[in-house]
Amino acid sequence: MIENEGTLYETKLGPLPTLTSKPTHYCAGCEHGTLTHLIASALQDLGVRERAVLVNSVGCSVLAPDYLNVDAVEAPHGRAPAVMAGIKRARPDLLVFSIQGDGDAASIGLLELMYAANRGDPMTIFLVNNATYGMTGGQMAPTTPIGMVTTTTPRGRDLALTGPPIDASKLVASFERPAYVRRVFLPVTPTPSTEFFNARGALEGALAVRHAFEVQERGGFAFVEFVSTCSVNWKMSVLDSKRYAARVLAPLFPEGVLRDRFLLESA
Amino acid sequence: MKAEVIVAGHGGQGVLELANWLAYFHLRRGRHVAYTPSYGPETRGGKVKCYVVVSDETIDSPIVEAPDLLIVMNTPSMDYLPLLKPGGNLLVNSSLVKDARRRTDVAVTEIPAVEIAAGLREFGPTQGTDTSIAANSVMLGAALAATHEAPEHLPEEVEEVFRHFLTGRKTAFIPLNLHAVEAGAAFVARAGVLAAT
Amino acid sequence: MMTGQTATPDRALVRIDTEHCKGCDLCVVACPHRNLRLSSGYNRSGYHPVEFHYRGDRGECTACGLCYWVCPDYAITEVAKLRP
Amino acid sequence: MSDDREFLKGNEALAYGALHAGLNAFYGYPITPSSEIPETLATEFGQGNFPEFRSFLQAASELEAINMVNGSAATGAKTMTATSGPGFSLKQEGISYAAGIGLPILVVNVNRAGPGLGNLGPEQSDYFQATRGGGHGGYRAIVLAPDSVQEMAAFPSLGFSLAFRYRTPVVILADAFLGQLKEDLVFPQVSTSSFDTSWAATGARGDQRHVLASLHLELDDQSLATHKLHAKYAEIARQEQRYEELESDGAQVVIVAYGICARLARRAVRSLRARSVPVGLFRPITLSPFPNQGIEKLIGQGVRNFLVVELNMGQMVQDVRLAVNGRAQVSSLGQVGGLIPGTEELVRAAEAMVG
Repeated sequence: MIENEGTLYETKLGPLPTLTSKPTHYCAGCEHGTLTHLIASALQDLGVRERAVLVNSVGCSVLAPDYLNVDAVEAPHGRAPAVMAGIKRARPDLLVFSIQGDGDAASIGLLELMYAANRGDPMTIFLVNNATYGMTGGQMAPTTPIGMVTTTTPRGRDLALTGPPIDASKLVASFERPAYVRRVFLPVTPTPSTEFFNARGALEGALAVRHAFEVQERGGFAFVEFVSTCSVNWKMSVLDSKRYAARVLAPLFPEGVLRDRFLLESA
Repeated sequence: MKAEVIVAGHGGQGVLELANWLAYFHLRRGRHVAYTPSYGPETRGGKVKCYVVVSDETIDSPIVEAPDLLIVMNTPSMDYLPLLKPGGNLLVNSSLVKDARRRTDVAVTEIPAVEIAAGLREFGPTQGTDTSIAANSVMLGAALAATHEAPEHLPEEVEEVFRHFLTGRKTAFIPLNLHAVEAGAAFVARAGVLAAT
Repeated sequence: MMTGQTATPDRALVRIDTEHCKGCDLCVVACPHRNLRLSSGYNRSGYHPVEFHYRGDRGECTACGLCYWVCPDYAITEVAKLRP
Repeated sequence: MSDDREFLKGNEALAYGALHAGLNAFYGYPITPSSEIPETLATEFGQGNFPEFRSFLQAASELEAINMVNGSAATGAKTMTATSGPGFSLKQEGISYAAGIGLPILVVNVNRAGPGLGNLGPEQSDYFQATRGGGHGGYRAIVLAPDSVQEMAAFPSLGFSLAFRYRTPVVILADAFLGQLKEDLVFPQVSTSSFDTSWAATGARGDQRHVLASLHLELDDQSLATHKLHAKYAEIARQEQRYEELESDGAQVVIVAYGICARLARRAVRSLRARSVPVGLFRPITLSPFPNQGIEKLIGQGVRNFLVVELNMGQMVQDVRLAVNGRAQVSSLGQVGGLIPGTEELVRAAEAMVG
């Protein structure tokens, strides 16, 4: 209940104790920030802060413990699923999660991701797929579309040279044990009206994040990929990066629930 | 008491088992023991050599450079003969090694271990078992005789050794191996004097 | 420096932490009623932070919360609706 | 002699030593000649003989294994991995993180021969890698060097207590010979007192958070963290040097050797002393911190000749030279490829140094 100039309001959405007060280092308009907020909200709603351990991987999310007000353990590049498996096996009562980038999960850490998925270790992995290496300055990622210009594909990603982009969600879902595999298109999406963008991604993302934690609580391996943007490294304005993502990434990495062993009961 | 032993043969002859049993027998007699297997990627047919050191004192080095006792299970293992201490004992599986008498400064005992073991058919776990696999136990019996172990409790002690190592399905082989040890010891006793160790 | 809090006169309240805002525009384009805009002023980091601005032509704020959810800097700290 | 003695391979004894020390978690990847360690632990896992042993997994790679180790250690669990040279190389990434973050982990390296794939024979050629901090960033690990199956069984307990006391990686650097050697041993009585784990990441309580990280983006912060780390290493060097001496009183020449070489050297020293040749043995038990205090004492006793015997082309000899600092002659005798020098070779080399 808050009062503003004599009028009484009831709070619908408020500040989250699961967030620190530190401003993020993420660039303006970056979905990493949005996802941080979604995670904080889910942790708060589920009341699990005292059991939560974030494993911060290398990439833009390496500073996530600065923003998420929970315990955290640092992992080397790509190794977050292994560190999480170690935590979870020593302390099954804890709730472990990581925010991995596309390079972290689908390139250097592909083995760690695949083996955790194959074992079906109870853990929650959020993959931010923005088709580039954000923190190292815009190099080619495993998910970079063919033709996309990056600092290491200056004439566009060449299929013959590098092979096609890797679909991490499909790979994870190819294993038998994962309980929840979902891809969400997180950026705001352009609508026919040039003035408005659709914010459905964030709302669906909120549900997916929450469910991904609940799945772990029920003993399952949960993996949610968030198709995202990187306007700075894509060298676009924030809104143009959302338009590009909708045009190029959305068809390449289609949204959907690839696996849901416990169904979306919380939805 | 201190004895340094090399046991050599090829994979599949039970060389490692023989060395293990010998070491454990002495451990049970209150001695310090060290056993070093040769090891490698192969498990059958390769060259196998192991060291056994038994001593009433703490063992300095487990590496046997000049054995008091050399147990040779096949012809290529005669290569180790030059290492044997003058006055030492050479026990040879004469079923496979034909020209063992190459040194005159050591005591050589030739034991037809395969034939002796093969003759123990009645003690096999089932009828028709090829009991020649117990040739290593024959050599164990010979080795215990060669190291002048007090024989009075020997059968019981050896049985304890086998009970330690042969567990599960392998317990069925204990009677055969016990008889093989006795046969080996008896053969050495009949063969006559061994060099002092 | 700006501090942030603006409310619709009637149905809802939106609280903004202008120091966290990076002026990315996401809440501006996500608001179904276009009740947010980037201000002409600067915050300490040099961004034009978002502010509440009721234009009166598309409808009042309904406390739908889209701005809260899309904001990557959780600068929309609170969304409240009028007590029924 | 007490006869609750066991008869085990070094690798098996180490596995049981870890279990007796309260091992909670093990992650590894098979590699000869260390594989009996995971095999032994797998046999005991879930059997109820060691209820504290809660987690065992054969990982997909050395990298996955060491990071699982770090994950379990981050919760305050007593966690170990075991490997041999090529696997130890892969594990350096995680060991560097454990050093930077301050995780108490126990890493066993049963040293095999050669760079690259090498062979399965014993060597001590990972000495530099282990004692210098084989990964990036200038860290050190505490490195313990057993020389018997008895010590293979005893050092996991010592390793855990050091790892938790200093929140640092501890390496047990054995060699293929010790891993495969079978000896009689007695499992030591281990104190079951638990370690301080208040730093562990097991959930935030109010304002109390545990953020276990090595990332320090601000230059001053990184500088401070590195200085703190090295102050810890200085403290470890003051407190934790361990060594053993044999026949060093009145020695003119002292053989310096660890691991299986120390066993060879024992025989050589006894053989020389039997002929009244004044040669002694100095056996570093901690290779890092190197036991400079012991070398200092020998210099004080008038020792002017050291013969360093190693299964490599001369690595520990550098530490001996640093400790001696020009005050004595230091010679090196090395053997590689899985071969082991003979007693006569040691005897001749040492005798040649006696004035």
